[in-house]
Amino acid sequence: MTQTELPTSDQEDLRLLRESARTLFERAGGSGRSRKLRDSGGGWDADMIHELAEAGVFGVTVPEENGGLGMGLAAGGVIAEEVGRVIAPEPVVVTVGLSLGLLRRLCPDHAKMEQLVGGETVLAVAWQERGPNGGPAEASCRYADGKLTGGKAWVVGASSAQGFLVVAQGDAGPVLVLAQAGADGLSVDARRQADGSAMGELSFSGTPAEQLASGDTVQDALADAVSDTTALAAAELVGLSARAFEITLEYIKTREQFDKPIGSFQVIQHRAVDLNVMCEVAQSGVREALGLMDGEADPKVRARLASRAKARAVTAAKKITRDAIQLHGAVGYTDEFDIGLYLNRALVLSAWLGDDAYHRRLWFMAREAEGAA
Amino acid sequence: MTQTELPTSDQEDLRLLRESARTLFERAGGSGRSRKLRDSGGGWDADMIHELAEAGVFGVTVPEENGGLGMGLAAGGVIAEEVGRVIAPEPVVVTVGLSLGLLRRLCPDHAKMEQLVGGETVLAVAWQERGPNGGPAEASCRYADGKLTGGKAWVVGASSAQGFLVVAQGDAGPVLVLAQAGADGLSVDARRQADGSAMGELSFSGTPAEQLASGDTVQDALADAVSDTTALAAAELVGLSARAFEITLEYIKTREQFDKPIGSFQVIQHRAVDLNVMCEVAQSGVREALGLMDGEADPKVRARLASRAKARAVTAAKKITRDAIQLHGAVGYTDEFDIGLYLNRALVLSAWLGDDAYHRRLWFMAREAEGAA
Amino acid sequence: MMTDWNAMSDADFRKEVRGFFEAEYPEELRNLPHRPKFAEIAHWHRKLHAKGWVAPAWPAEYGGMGLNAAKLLIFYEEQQRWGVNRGRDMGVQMVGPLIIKFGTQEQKDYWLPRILSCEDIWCQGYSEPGAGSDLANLRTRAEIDGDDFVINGQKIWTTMAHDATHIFMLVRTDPDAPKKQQGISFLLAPMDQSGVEVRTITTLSGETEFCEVFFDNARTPRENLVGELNKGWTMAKALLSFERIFIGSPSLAQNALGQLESFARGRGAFDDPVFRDRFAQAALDVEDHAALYARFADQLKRGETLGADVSMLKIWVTECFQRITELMIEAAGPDGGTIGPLQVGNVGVDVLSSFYKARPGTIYGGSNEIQRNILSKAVLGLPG
Amino acid sequence: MMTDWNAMSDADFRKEVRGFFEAEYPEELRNLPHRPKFAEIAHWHRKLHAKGWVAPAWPAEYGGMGLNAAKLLIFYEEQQRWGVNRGRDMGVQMVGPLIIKFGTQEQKDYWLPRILSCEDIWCQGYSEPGAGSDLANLRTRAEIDGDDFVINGQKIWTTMAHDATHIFMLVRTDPDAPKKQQGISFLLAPMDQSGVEVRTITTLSGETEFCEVFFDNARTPRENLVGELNKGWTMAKALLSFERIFIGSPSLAQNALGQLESFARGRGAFDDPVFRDRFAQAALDVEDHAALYARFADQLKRGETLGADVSMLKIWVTECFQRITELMIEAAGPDGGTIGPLQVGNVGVDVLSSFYKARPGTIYGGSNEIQRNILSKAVLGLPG
Repeated sequence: MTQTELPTSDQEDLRLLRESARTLFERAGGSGRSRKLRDSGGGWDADMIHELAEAGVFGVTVPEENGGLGMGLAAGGVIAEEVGRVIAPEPVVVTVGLSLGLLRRLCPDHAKMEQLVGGETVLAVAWQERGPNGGPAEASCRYADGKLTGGKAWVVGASSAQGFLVVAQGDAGPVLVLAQAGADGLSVDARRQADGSAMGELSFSGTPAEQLASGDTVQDALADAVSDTTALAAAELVGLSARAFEITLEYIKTREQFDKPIGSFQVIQHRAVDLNVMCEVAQSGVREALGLMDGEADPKVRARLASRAKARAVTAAKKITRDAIQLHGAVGYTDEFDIGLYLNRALVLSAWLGDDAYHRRLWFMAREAEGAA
Repeated sequence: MTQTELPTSDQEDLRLLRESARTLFERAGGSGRSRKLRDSGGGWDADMIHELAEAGVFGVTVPEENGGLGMGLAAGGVIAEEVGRVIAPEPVVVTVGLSLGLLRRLCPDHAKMEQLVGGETVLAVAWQERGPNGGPAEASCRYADGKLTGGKAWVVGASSAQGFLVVAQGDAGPVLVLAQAGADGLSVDARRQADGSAMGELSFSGTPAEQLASGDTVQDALADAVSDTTALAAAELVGLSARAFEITLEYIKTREQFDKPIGSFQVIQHRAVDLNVMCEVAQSGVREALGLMDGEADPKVRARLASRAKARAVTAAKKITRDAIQLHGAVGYTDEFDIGLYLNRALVLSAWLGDDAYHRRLWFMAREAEGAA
Repeated sequence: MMTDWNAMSDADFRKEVRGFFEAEYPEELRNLPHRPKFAEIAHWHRKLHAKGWVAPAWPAEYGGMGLNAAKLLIFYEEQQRWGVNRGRDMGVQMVGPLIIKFGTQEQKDYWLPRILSCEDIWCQGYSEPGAGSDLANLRTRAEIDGDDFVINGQKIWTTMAHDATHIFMLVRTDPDAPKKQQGISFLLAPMDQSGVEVRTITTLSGETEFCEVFFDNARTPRENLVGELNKGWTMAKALLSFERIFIGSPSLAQNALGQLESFARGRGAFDDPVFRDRFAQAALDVEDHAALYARFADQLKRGETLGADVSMLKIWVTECFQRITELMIEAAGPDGGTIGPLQVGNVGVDVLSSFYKARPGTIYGGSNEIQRNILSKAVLGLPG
Repeated sequence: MMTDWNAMSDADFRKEVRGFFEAEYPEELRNLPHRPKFAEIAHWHRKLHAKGWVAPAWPAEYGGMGLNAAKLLIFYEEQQRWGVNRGRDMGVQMVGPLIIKFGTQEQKDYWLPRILSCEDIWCQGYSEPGAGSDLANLRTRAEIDGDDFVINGQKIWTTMAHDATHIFMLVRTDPDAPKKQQGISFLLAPMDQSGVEVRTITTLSGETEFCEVFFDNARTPRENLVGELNKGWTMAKALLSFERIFIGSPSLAQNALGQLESFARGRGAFDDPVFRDRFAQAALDVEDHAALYARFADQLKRGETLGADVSMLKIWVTECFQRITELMIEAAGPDGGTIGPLQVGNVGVDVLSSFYKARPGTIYGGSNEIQRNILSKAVLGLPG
């Protein structure tokens, strides 16, 4: 029944990790800091990257022998929740889930591992491609003779990254290569997102890149890293939702209309209860899914669990942030109140790596495949 | 914009028709009469059939030269709404939509027309078949040498009808034939429905039957009659929903908890408002659809309009009757209050001829086909 | 000597319980779709009684198993897993704990063994026509007359009263108390007397498990007062604390989901991607609810007291259960209005019966509206 | 002489209006995604003015078209159909009717022509930080001082105040009135004075159409009081009656649906049956809403007064509009968080902007919660 039941010592570790991450973000200014970064044009704060690295955040799932904390995805989720609570723009989930997710599986001894864990560099990961109708398409970006040709889409943090991990088609199957920001023949078309962040479309014409790994293991590692990232994004949404709910609860306790707090109206109360229940279900479901992923080796099962997490987290975050705007009334529609920042961040995180309907479809298909196997 | 705008004289005709149908049903005992019939084992009241016939109900859409009122589907909808309001078990929609819908298109001079319009006989229509997994299947019931072989499913009113209009495969394409109740080799397996009515599965082994029509016109007439019936069933659900809402509104005004009417609690009020809005949208949408069907000759467009009507009506009726039970609290769950009868009738009418999800699918496909044409 | 179940490991204990149910519980009684009369399950009850397992939560000294919270959850989980009927357990679940906590030694000595043996079969007289969500609004009066209380009034929604020998009830003993929660007492009364009349209530599905009970100068001896006079309300509330997690247990929804899945598969409903999506929503709603349930269950197992927030389990799961049964109706297509089992493969699934069964969950046990009121104030701290 | 538009057949009138818009309305202003400043639409306004069509609802004697309800609806329907911007119409829609109904002859002579010519551009000062859903709770004071009113306080959500020359406002003129709906007056005031400060409010989408307006001993001549002193509340309510159907018009949702359909088609979202089902739901929600809207419009055309039940249009359509834009986000898949137009075929669809645009509908113009309160009492007759 309670498959996620952890030994008490592990639970205690997670509690400490949560506390230290929360303290770190709150000291740095909480969501106010995130607002300032957005107002100054997006991107992230280099000092914060270093602080996070010092706290071990980026290496949370990296084995201790590679300089990480050697904890699991559940621990990564704890950190992601805290990132979500303050809508921090730093690429924690991308780094933990994708960049390090790929490197630790494919080339754990590469120097970039240490640099990423240590916050000395930030890489963006380019693995998806856009088709003619604007949606995702089969990969066609090629790597040959040390050079990349083609394009990649939906690269998170493309404007600020110091380099790109690119999954491309090599002569003998898939490869993982590293291209430097500003390399020859590399152009980055960055589109601003609702939360102020930049999502990039890359195009390569003979861009030099270093090969890090090749063969089917690249696809396998990518699939598993995407599962991790999807689950971590779900955790980030859970933290975001929880905080958005708290902010809203506080607001309806103080905002008065008709000479009483709007939170004294039964309709508002019941809506708040429903959001609260939604938050708690999402938190429990997502935490359980991440915990189960830690104990699971089969990548297909891990993918199903990640889809479970993201489906739930997106459903909850959409509902909570949208209702939060309504409960705030007119001020919710302004940029002056933080709640709008949460809505905007939720829009971005929900769209990234697939929304709830998408992941319900994957979840069902995975479940059917397991049943048939 | 207001495509359904009827000439004032037609609107007045419909108003009078509505009034006379309502008076007729109310005088006969309203929903109380329906409850008694259910308690005595289902079926309908022969006297009521005669009264309805005298009021012209069955012939509402039959041309005047065939003894009908010569009105349109909109008028049929008015009557169906009134049937729904008192959850009358008499087969008004089946007779108007299916039995007479087939006969008036295929053999308007057949003697059964007059008998049906005059309430002297009631026929059930057997046109669907059940496949091996329990769902609908391709037709395989055959008619040859004056005899039927095979089976039919989901025959409404199978236990009480005096005969069956059967759509079967003849030697040269589809045929419409008439088999008498109790004919040789005919067995009826009747399953009781939630509302106390009987739904029959027929099986024929060399059952004698009279051929009424043959050829592709049979399929065309069937499709169009099914559209009519679907739209009329939607109207019946609209009437049912409106009355279920009225009953519930009355209840929450009088039922007290915590020393005040439960209808004074804001949460209950808003829910009542939502049900009310749902009722009104359904009524307008369904009436508009039926009105448009009257002015439309293309059977595909008529089918789309019927799907629009049924999709809306089922969505509304499900929501309204289920919420009505909740608003009634514990007594809503008993058979002592009428609201349960409305829930049960809504279950049957929703399942019959396809529910909302089913009709949304048909609607979308029809719309795409029109767009492509 | 008595076994000290709590000393066993959880795994061993689960194995023990599972083994007993699997070996001894009659196949024909698994997942009974209705509430049985006692006669129907008497044979099983006798087996349980012989084993000493009738009252898992009661202290051993009173004939119970004396399970702690962790073991108790395991016991119930296994019971649900195997589809073991809970029997006529109002005596064990409600009256017994009440007497153990508030009763006199004489009351304990007399009533507890009779509960365990099912010599007495109990029903619960709480709700009244004017006291549903507002339970404290009850009007059934009990007045002292010599050695007896004389009872007048009416109870309603009394589950299986027509198959009970006794009723435990909340009655108004001081009509002049300043607040309606005061002046209420807890009485035990025999059903077999001329002043008590039972009428079954037919539900909209045609079932007759609920009853009305009319009291017309019915009598019960004064010694059948449990606890202090006029303090019944507080006692009744105290009884509910451990119950609150069970009313939010995922089992009903999980069972319904399993039924939905096999039905939908048999009927080919999974060919429709729209249906698949809605099934996935429902299934994930149940999975994630179970995760939340596990969190509360862990609290119990750690010996913590559950807060008012546990009510969220009930809100979520009862509504989820309803949606699942609504999907069954949808999957049934043109058979969605048909009473009785619908054939899929070799088994019959009664979709309408499941649909009906899911209805009362949002109404009884504190309607979901009441639960939301409670959460709003007690958990979210909203005013007014 | 003036044309008597009402004497024309509906069809002829519609043709006339349609023809003018199609021929004269600048292509680049069709379906403007933002509220324009006056300069942006001045050219079009001059055309309208020359045609005498600035104020369709005003009586001809004041320079309006004098349309009856039926013709007015046609005018607006065609305006929406062709994506004609309503311009800076607060003067025409709100101030003009107010002055026509309650103003003095001097006020009419002075203000009305300036409204038609847009020499004065008006904004509406109703809402205040403490007076949103509870509009009557307003605190902005106006006190008589010699020949002027002196105004102190703050207005908020004042649309386009930064591009207005005048404000019409509800102010408190008797703070001691026994009910808060009393003691409110209707004032006209110039914006271009030192006592008035305007700050734009940035919305969560980055737009700056809304403003805060601060009054610090701002002045307006006493003759700018419209109607009786302290009777402003009743006047403001009277103004809203005809407006109520427009706030529930299907046009925004219909336009969004069209946008959704072409976007979804271009993106291949219709390949997904789940998306198709949700699109069908939304499309049918709009169609059936339009049928209900037509019912109310028919009432108006028959010369009947609309009851409080017309509010249901607004509730339904604003929520429907939101769902449609949420589907756009879904159809955008991984681009769902991207600002600005997303390419489909040769056109760009700005899904986020549509999503944001749909948000305020359920909040402004009487939030949907307030509308439900009103319907509950005024239409359903529910107590309390």
